[in-house]
Amino acid sequence: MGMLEPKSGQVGPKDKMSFLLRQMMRIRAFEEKVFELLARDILKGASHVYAGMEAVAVGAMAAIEERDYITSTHRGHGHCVARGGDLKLMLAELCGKETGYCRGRGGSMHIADVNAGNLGATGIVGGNLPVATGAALATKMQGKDSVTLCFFGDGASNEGSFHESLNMAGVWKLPVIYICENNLYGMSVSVERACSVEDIAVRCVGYNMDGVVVDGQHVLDMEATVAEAVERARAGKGPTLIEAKTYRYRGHSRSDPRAYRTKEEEKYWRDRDPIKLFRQLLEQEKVMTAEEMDAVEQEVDQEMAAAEEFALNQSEYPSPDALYDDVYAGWKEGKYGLERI
Amino acid sequence: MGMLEPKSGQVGPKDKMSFLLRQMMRIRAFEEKVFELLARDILKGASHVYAGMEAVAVGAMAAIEERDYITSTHRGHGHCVARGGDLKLMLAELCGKETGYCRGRGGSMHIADVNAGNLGATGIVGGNLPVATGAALATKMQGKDSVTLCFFGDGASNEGSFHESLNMAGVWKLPVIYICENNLYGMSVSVERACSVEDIAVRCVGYNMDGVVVDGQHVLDMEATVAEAVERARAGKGPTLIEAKTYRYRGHSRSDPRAYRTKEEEKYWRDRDPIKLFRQLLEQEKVMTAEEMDAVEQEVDQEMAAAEEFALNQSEYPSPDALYDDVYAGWKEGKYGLERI
Amino acid sequence: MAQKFYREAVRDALAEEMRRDASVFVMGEDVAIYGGAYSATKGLYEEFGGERVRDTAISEAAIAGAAVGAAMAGMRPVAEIMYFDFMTIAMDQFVNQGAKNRYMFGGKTKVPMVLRTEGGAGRCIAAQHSQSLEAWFTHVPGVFVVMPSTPHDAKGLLKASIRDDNPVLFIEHKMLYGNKGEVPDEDYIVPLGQAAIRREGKDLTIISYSRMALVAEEAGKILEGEGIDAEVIDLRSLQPLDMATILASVKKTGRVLLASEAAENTNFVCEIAMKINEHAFDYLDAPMARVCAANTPVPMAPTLEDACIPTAAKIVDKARKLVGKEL
Amino acid sequence: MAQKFYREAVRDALAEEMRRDASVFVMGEDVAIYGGAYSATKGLYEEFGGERVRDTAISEAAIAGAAVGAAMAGMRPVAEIMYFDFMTIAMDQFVNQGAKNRYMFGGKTKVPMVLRTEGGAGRCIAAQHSQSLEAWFTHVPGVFVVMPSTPHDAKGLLKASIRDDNPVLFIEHKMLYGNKGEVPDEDYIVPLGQAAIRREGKDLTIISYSRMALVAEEAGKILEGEGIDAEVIDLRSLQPLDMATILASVKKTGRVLLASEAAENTNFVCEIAMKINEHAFDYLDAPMARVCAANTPVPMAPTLEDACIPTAAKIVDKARKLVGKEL
Ligand SMILES: Cc1ncc(C[n+]2csc(CCOP(=O)(O)OP(=O)(O)O)c2C)c(N)n1
Ligand SMILES: Cc1ncc(C[n+]2csc(CCOP(=O)(O)OP(=O)(O)O)c2C)c(N)n1
Ligand SMILES: [Mg+2]
Ligand SMILES: [Mg+2]
Repeated sequence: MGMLEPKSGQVGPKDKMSFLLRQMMRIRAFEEKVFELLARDILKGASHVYAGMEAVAVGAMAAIEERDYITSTHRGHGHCVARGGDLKLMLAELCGKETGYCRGRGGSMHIADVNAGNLGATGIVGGNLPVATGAALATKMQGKDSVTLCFFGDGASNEGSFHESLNMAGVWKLPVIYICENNLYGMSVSVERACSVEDIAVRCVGYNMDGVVVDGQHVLDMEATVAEAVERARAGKGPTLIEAKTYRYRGHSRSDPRAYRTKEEEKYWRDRDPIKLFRQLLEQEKVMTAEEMDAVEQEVDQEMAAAEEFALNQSEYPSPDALYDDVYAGWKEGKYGLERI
Repeated sequence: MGMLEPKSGQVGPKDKMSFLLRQMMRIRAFEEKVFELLARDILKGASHVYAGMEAVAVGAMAAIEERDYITSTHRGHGHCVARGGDLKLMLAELCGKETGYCRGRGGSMHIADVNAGNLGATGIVGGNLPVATGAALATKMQGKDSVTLCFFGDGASNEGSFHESLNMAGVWKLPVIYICENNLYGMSVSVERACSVEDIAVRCVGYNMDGVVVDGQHVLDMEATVAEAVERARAGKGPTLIEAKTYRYRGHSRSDPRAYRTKEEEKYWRDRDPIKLFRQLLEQEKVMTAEEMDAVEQEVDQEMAAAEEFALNQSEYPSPDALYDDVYAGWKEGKYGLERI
Repeated sequence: MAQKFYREAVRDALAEEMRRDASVFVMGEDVAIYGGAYSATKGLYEEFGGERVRDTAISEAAIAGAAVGAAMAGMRPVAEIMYFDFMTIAMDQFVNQGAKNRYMFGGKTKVPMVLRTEGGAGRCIAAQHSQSLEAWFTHVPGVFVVMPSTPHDAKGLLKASIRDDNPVLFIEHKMLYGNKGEVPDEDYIVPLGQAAIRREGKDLTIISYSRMALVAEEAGKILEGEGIDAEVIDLRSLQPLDMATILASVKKTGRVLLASEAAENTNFVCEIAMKINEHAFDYLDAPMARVCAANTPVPMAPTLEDACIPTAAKIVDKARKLVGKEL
Repeated sequence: MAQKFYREAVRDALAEEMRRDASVFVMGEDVAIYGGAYSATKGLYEEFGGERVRDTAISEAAIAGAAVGAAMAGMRPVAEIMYFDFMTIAMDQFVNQGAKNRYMFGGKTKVPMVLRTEGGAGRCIAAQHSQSLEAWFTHVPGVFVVMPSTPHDAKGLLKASIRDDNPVLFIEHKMLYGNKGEVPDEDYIVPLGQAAIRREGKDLTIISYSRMALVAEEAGKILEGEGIDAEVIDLRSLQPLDMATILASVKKTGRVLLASEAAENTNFVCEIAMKINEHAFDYLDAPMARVCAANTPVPMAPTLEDACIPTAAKIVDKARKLVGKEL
């Protein structure tokens, strides 16, 4: 147990490569639209956009199956798309519409698709590490060979919930893969100033589990590295802590001037854009032509336009009368308090 | 930064050696008396006794000065004695008498002597790790060269507060020494079954700080190892995580049958009794004779007898009228609620 | 019907539900080999083994959060938080994730979990091991709060809680584990949200729960000797709350005395008083009175702990004033 | 007197106290370079530097606990918990250590610290970023709870909180930071435990705090137009609580309406109602009424968030019923 080398992934069949590219493009298109709607104040609330980090979610998700679970974060749109999310239902949710994934109750920070194995986003940094650990415990006790992917940020790795969860998973050898999306910053505080270690993955040593640092901008390396951890987990060999080095292009919120980082740093990462890198690879390996990839992008743009039309113009806000729906399962609000349904 | 070798301590001047022996004997005498009073149901409440672990507190305390702070645990009698506690005031506190260190408000789990730099025991496992970290932050900001010793157990090292505290101290290079008293068990759960690592000190790697495992049964090694960490801390080189391997002789509570451990294991540790080991060393190194050491023990027994007389027979319970004292500083309970004093 | 200890009733409820339903399991600190700090899980490890009776590390946040995740993934965890006071460490997981996930996710998930804990004073173990914090949780939409006072109710309510599809905070009382009482031999539940009238009376209504409900009953007997006829209600579950029973009694007696072992300020009984004021104001013949713990941390010294916590004598005294029959 | 934003008032209070007293310092998530999630610490880092204005990791338990330890060691920390909802992670440190250490240690220490946080709904940021949890803390002996509604009070109360020797939970409101108001130029404090009468009236007393106090004032104006003369009280601090002002008003009007943005069940206003019932029952001409947030997690959708949270219209409506003048 200890630090492992990341795996480097090889290009595979065209249809799969094209799918990975499409998924990254779908996230990018969604997030750029979200950012635009936020700027135009059409979107209410807070949205944390995933643009720049697409390869992490798409690569990781490519390594798991339908029967597996994921838990997400406040920056959860990318996870939801990569897990098979429908852009229509997602944008509707961000708009707080009844047609959204959570009927407009959750919004951006609580987007979930439990039936698809996405146990949901949380607005609490580090809030889902114990939840993911419990989901992995459940599948283990149920005798399934499912795994749970637990996404969280570099900042979350300083919460007590990180420590308690990894210790529990380490002791019980649970089939959970902790994927730390290290995008170098919390909100404004850099890893350097908030975190006592440079590579969060080294913390694996404290839990007797394997750890690995992977370049989060390379979707195929991401997939290969997660796949290896998934294999270990399914084989009963326990959890892994994977740290993906990545970057978020946008400020933390619409009002964030990004005073805590430099233009140079931003340029360095833009030059390592995960979509650009993947396009170069596919072209160079002659898997897809530029035209073919542009065509995918156009289809994605159309899908996004349709999603916008659906969420903004074809969807209604929830009725105020539905306020008390689903606070409890099997109970409803009555004259003096709760009553059985 | 990483794992260091423990220091081995050499015998020193007779008066100092005699003092260390006396301190360990005082703790032992106190704890044996406490256990007896618990068994006879004269002591109310819960008391967690330190017998078997004396060298840890006495050795550590020998490495610090008056200007330094300590934080203690639910098993805090040993820390209090070693920090210079008066057995009279301690036993009176355990009995809930007005003459006790905390006027009987705290009892065993909250014994404190703030004026002597003992920031107190806590009943919350892991509860004082952030507090100690804050005390170290304070002295650093005040420009003092004080250090803070933070005692906690192996079980506490699995609480989130451990992680958050060590990360904070690591980032800010605080003058705090985290001393994990690994006595192999939480309440009934062994380190093996609760903790993902065998040596808790290896967790230092996750906080970019030094860590060291020391034999907690050897008071001089304990002192030397802590002294080295204190030196680093005073020099601004930051925190250290020290793990002292030790053992508690008694069950966790008066009713604990100790079904979770073997008689052999208990014997193994009784054979490595810290007082016995130190007596052997002092005799062999011709620092003190058996007679001299017996004499110390007799003085301690007399001191303990006087403390018992004081706590049980010469001390009163607090008056019920004092119930509201000291809930707030500068405010008292009035007709409709709080009023300024 | 057999006589059982409160702690046995809890244990039997767990054992029976674990036999009934393979998705029910137990986890917590020292719940397996040790059988629980108050022996409420004794024997489960021997019967069900370490897979379904899990000793955990001392990690309250992970215990509560893992229960949330396991529940969302199809299990019915019964997790133990050894002392109510330690819920402070599990708050985010229980309150922000467990209580809200169903609602935030538009009703597309449920979180069928029970957090068992144990509260109350009486053992001289001071401020961090004697708290009664139920008022925090009745203030959190999405969770249930259950506080049994008898072995019968402990078993019946725990079984009901395990079968319910919502997160339940099940709060036992450290001074009740050694109490004995009648417990039916056959399978039964006590439905959530049904108060029990412990004694009928016409002069005043004493409303309480958990150990204080027993103290209130004791007070009722003393009052009877003085010719004061008190009706004593044991809420049993604070959320859902049985207002129908409360209002019927208040409309009969016109006088209300509320008793709780939690600190007075913002005590849960204030919610009951507010509701009585809203729904039965015209029936009140006197101001509602309360007997709660003092607004202090719970002190260790026996003299102070007694002064801090409600007793039968304090309830009797308030009751006399309430009916205008001071001695 | 200058017009200042609420957020500036908070910032100025911090800056002035830091200049006055070298033991005062600020720490929290994104409080330094970023100036705080709601810009309430903007400029402090530039003036005082990184030693006294400390960005921390995302570690709420360590933030609150380090403040406790630093306070016991002679400093006066002002720590920030970015959202009230995240206090769930700091509960043990604040409630079990910070609130109790002085009492448990027999008065031999004090814990002069302020935890600043920010609560309330209104931004469509859903159930984990919109809570009002003050009722949890008024239930905890040993801490103060302060909730200013105006820039004037935000500054004066924060300065008073920093100078007080007890742990203070200072709760700002996310929807108030952009409000402007008169703030004296000279040094001043608003003493803890003094309510403000925002408007005098004789028909009913509306009691509220934080943003709802402003909404209540607005309701008062609307009611005036209908010939209903409401007295509006802004509590400003919930603990210590100014019962004298409340009782005087209730004895005058005989009618009480309580407004809070927190969930209704076990809301802090129930404590006020209980106290009024205890001390002014005979002056009440009608049942006390309350307007609180619904007993649901706060939903994200604007239509639902509006339905969940009290508004001037809802207060006006209740007030009409209370005085028996329904339209
Ligand atoms: C418990 C908690 N503390 C603080 C916040 C406020 N907050 C929201 S996102 C964020 C930064 C999180 O950083 P990281 O975990 O690295 O995720 P990233 O945003 O970089 O993806 C913070 C501090 C929160 N939502 N929850
Ligand atoms: C937060 C918390 N959880 C659980 C407990 C109950 N408890 C008291 S002592 C103890 C064992 C602590 O083990 P360790 O930290 O190794 O200290 P030791 O008792 O071995 O000295 C437990 C679980 C507690 N007091 N606080
Ligand atoms: Mg980050
Ligand atoms: Mg131990």
